[in-house]
Amino acid sequence: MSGLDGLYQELILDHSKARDGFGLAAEEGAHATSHQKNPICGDEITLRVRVDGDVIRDVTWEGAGCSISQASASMLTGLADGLTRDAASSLIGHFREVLRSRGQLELDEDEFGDAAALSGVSKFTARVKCAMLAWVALEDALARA
Amino acid sequence: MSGLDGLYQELILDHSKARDGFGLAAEEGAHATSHQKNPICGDEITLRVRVDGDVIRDVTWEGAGCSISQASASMLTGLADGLTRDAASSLIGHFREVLRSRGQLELDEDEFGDAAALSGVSKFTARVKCAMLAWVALEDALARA
Amino acid sequence: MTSPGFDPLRVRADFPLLDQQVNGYPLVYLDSGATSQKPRQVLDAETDFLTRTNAAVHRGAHTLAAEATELFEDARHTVAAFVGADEETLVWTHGATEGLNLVAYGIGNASAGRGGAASAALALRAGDEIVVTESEHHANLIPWQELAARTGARLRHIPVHDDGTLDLDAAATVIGERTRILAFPHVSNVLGIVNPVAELVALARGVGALTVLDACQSAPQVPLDLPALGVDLAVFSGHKMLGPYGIGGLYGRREVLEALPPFLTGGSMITTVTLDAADYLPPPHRFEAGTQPVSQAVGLAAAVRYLDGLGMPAVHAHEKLLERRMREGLRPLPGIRMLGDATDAERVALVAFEVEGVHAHDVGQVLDSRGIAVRVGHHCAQPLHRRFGLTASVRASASVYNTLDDVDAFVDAVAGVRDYFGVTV
Amino acid sequence: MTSPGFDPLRVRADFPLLDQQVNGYPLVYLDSGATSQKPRQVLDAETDFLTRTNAAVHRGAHTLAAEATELFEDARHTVAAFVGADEETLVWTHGATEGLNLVAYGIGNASAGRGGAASAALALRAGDEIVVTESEHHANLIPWQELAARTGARLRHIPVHDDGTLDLDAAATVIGERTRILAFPHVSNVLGIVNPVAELVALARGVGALTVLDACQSAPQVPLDLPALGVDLAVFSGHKMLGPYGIGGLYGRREVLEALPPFLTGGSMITTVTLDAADYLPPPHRFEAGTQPVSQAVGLAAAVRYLDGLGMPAVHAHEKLLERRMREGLRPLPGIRMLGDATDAERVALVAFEVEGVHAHDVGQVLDSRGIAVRVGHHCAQPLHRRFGLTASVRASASVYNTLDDVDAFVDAVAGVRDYFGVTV
Ligand SMILES: Cc1ncc(COP(=O)(O)O)c(C=O)c1O
Ligand SMILES: Cc1ncc(COP(=O)(O)O)c(C=O)c1O
Repeated sequence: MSGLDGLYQELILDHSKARDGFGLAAEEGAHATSHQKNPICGDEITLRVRVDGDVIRDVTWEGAGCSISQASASMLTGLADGLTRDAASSLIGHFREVLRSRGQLELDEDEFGDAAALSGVSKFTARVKCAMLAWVALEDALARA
Repeated sequence: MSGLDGLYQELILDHSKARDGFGLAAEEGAHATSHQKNPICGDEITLRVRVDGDVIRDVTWEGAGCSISQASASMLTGLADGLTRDAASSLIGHFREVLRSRGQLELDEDEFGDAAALSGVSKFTARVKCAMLAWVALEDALARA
Repeated sequence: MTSPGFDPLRVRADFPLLDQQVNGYPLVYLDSGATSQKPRQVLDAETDFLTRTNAAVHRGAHTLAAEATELFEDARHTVAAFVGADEETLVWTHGATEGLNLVAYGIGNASAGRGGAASAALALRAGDEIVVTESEHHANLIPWQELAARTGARLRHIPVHDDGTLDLDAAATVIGERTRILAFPHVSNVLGIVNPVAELVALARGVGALTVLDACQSAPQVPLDLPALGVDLAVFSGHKMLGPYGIGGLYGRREVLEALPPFLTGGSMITTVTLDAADYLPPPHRFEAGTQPVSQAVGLAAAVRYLDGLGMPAVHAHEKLLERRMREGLRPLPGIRMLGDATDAERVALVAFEVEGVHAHDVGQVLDSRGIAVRVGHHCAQPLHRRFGLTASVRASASVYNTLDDVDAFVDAVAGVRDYFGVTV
Repeated sequence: MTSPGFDPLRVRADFPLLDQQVNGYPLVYLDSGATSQKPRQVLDAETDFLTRTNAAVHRGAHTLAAEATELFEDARHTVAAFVGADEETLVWTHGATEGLNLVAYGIGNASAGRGGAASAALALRAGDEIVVTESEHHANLIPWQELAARTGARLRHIPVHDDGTLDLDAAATVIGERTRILAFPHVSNVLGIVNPVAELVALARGVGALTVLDACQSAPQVPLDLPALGVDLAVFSGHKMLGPYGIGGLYGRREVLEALPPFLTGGSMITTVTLDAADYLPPPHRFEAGTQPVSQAVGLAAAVRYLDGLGMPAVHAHEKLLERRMREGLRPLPGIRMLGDATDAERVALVAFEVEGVHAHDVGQVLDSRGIAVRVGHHCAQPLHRRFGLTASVRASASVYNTLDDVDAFVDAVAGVRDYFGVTV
């Protein structure tokens, strides 16, 4: 199961259980919410952020999905907190690029922290959407905020 | 052009020009008319008969079509005149059977007269509809008479 | 038609795709409910046609065109016979989805006054009801939703019991005087249970409703005699029954097809066309506008000849064997819930299940790492998954080329899934 | 993309079907306007896919399914690029007829209030007008007749001059404030003349009408850049451009596809489905309900790669050569009338003609006896034939694999026809 272990790294399985940020915060202050769905498997996520001036605060989310999508949302939660809009949008862009690279690119640990463990997903094209779900929700929420 | 000559026998080419019965009779007495169409080539025929008691009289027709369809209508004109309904319907049934036989069966000269020359058509499946057109019209007209 | 059975390993040898390794393991293909693999015989039939006889059918008079037309119509005869039908009652479609849309749009056109007096009996009015089941594939649900929205008809449904069988008591209440159409699957693509067609047809007949059978999942596995089943209309897809993509069949009772206005319009379905209006051919050609999937029809004929060669009763027996092995293998495993596990139902070789604590995608991934191809997701049946409290499940579905070893490898892999993800509850 | 040209004999060697005798003569296939033959490369691409990668696309997560999905979407990219389009603007259809019906029914659904506010701009009302040409193939005529009948819109047409060109003066009058849709062929399948797209699009744009281009006969022969042509929607068929049956494309401008409600409904075109209602995906998937013709998409991609390998400018040049030889060969023959013989028009390699005194069927039969396959009949264009006072004509149409020798054999056979039937006038 070496290919499999490349996908399901320890960190991913841990995050998929810990689910940082799980449980939507109440809607108060300057916040924005996005609902995203993967039509193939029916997985859904609702993600909410508060935007304090130009800075992202309090990322929370709710939703059901596979371990990859849950871990990815959990990892994004800590990573996004405190970023400016610009920094977040460049982070998302970079994440997308690597995940679509079919194993050609790697996520940098300095930039992505725990989420760097998601590099392996890019070799599993059918799972890229799972890993992207929360990130697309953040992108969409920021566009609405 | 031996295959071709098997199709276009002298008699057929003659009939396709002579066109016995061409020109629809006026509608009078106990008559019946049928309009038939070959949707593939757009060929059409309108055929009219007078039915005198149980006996077919005055077969006339009009229409445009290929030499096979015109010759076949011309040949049928003489053949049908004077037949009883039953005799006509058995003639038509027999004609259909031979034409659909893909060259396995032959039209009997005693029964079919000049029309026996149409035997060759049965080997050309795409042309069977052309030869049948007038006969289907007669069948339909009798059903309406 | 009776057969002493067949050797699945010999059958397997006819399917070139199956002879490969996936992720270092021999491929175990258990996704035939989505699309089946195709035997050499089908590929060869298509290639032969395309390299020898290919030409436009029903349109040309030259030698190739005449030969192609014959092969095309022979294919219709062969496929019609496979489902017990006359060739004039078999319409070629591009698949079951198109077949169901053809019926729904045809009725919609009748409701809009098209087709004249002959079609008036099929027209729907506000207040009329269309009945489906809770187990519908989206293909046999959304076309009816859209038809209801366009005509003002109401869409109702027959619920499914916890064990996966249809609630026939509820059916008897839901189907009533206002019911004009009853559409249901012969076999649901999630539950795998053969539905009681006779009972449902009797209920529909009692109120004069039209019956539409989705035979997608039964056609590859159950000997079919559609006229004997008594349904008015039925659809199936070639690619699920060893045939090519892009070809399927719509069976219809003669009177029903005759009353139905056309759906797709264009070439080869007309008699006379002016710039203002067109007259239409009788069935089946009325429903076959434009260039047909000719080589695919020839391929599908080869597929049903292949199935007939095995013998459909033998195929059905083989599938039952696989199905029992699957269910008996899964049942003792901790944390496995099969969807619709009614014990005495007649079934095809298809099982959908949940692994508690592990998402279906993750289950599928573990199986894939051992070369086992199953389907994960909602299988185009979201309402049914919702009814079982799920958004997704894992589905294993077998065909003639699967062996008991395939099933055992699958069960063995499923047994290890919860451990892999450290789920113990 | 410029090419020094190609050797049609080498090309011909790629088409196994062409290497046969018909009625004792080498086959001269001049019926490509009806359906083209397919090169080895296309057959191999499909067989490779079906024997190695075949699995359900956009539905599975296992290895084969992921690979199949990639090949399927790569094919979309390749075919879209061939017509100058982005992949998101290319919808797979089963052929041009389905594509035109998709557009007509989509607009019909918008007119019935489906698709909500986003689609309202596409809705037709009584008094609105749809404009086609007198040269339409039935596939680009009857769907509009039916749409007009369902919505109360009026169908009008642009007439054709004796020389086969469109009457642009009349077009400027027919297309007016009430015109909502202008549908026309890039190249008529009877006249072979490339219509002035820019002029027609300008007229339609001037009144805010939607333009729908039937590119069936141009796609195989003319380098295409659909976005540059400025049309809103366009259709083509794979089987006419060296590809498989049962696959085609609908190109649409992004905004137009986004506004269009779905046509066929079912699996794989939805986001959320309840028993009562469904939400739909954005284009192109919104229009691709049910299992798609996957291997055929892969085959069509191979076909356009084959054409691109020859170079479309070179293909076009080759076809022009054949076309000129045909017309120059036929013109001096006594009793031959070509349909739409405008001398300075741009054309594809397709000529329809009448042999005075001999019915088209009989002409076709004589040609067939010499191994020459042409089409006879109305070619699904009855109104155009009526306009020229005919019910049927003979049509010769060439493709990349035809040679000047093929054309000469054809002309020679036509020259003998009137003699054979003893027509001298
Ligand atoms: C029960 C059922 N109905 C309908 C369909 C739709 O068939 P297709 O996608 O071939 O049109 C399927 C398969 O996806 C099915 O399993
Ligand atoms: C100009 C034109 N439009 C439409 C069609 C219809 O194409 P298809 O039959 O492939 O749907 C054809 C071919 O028959 C054609 O030549």
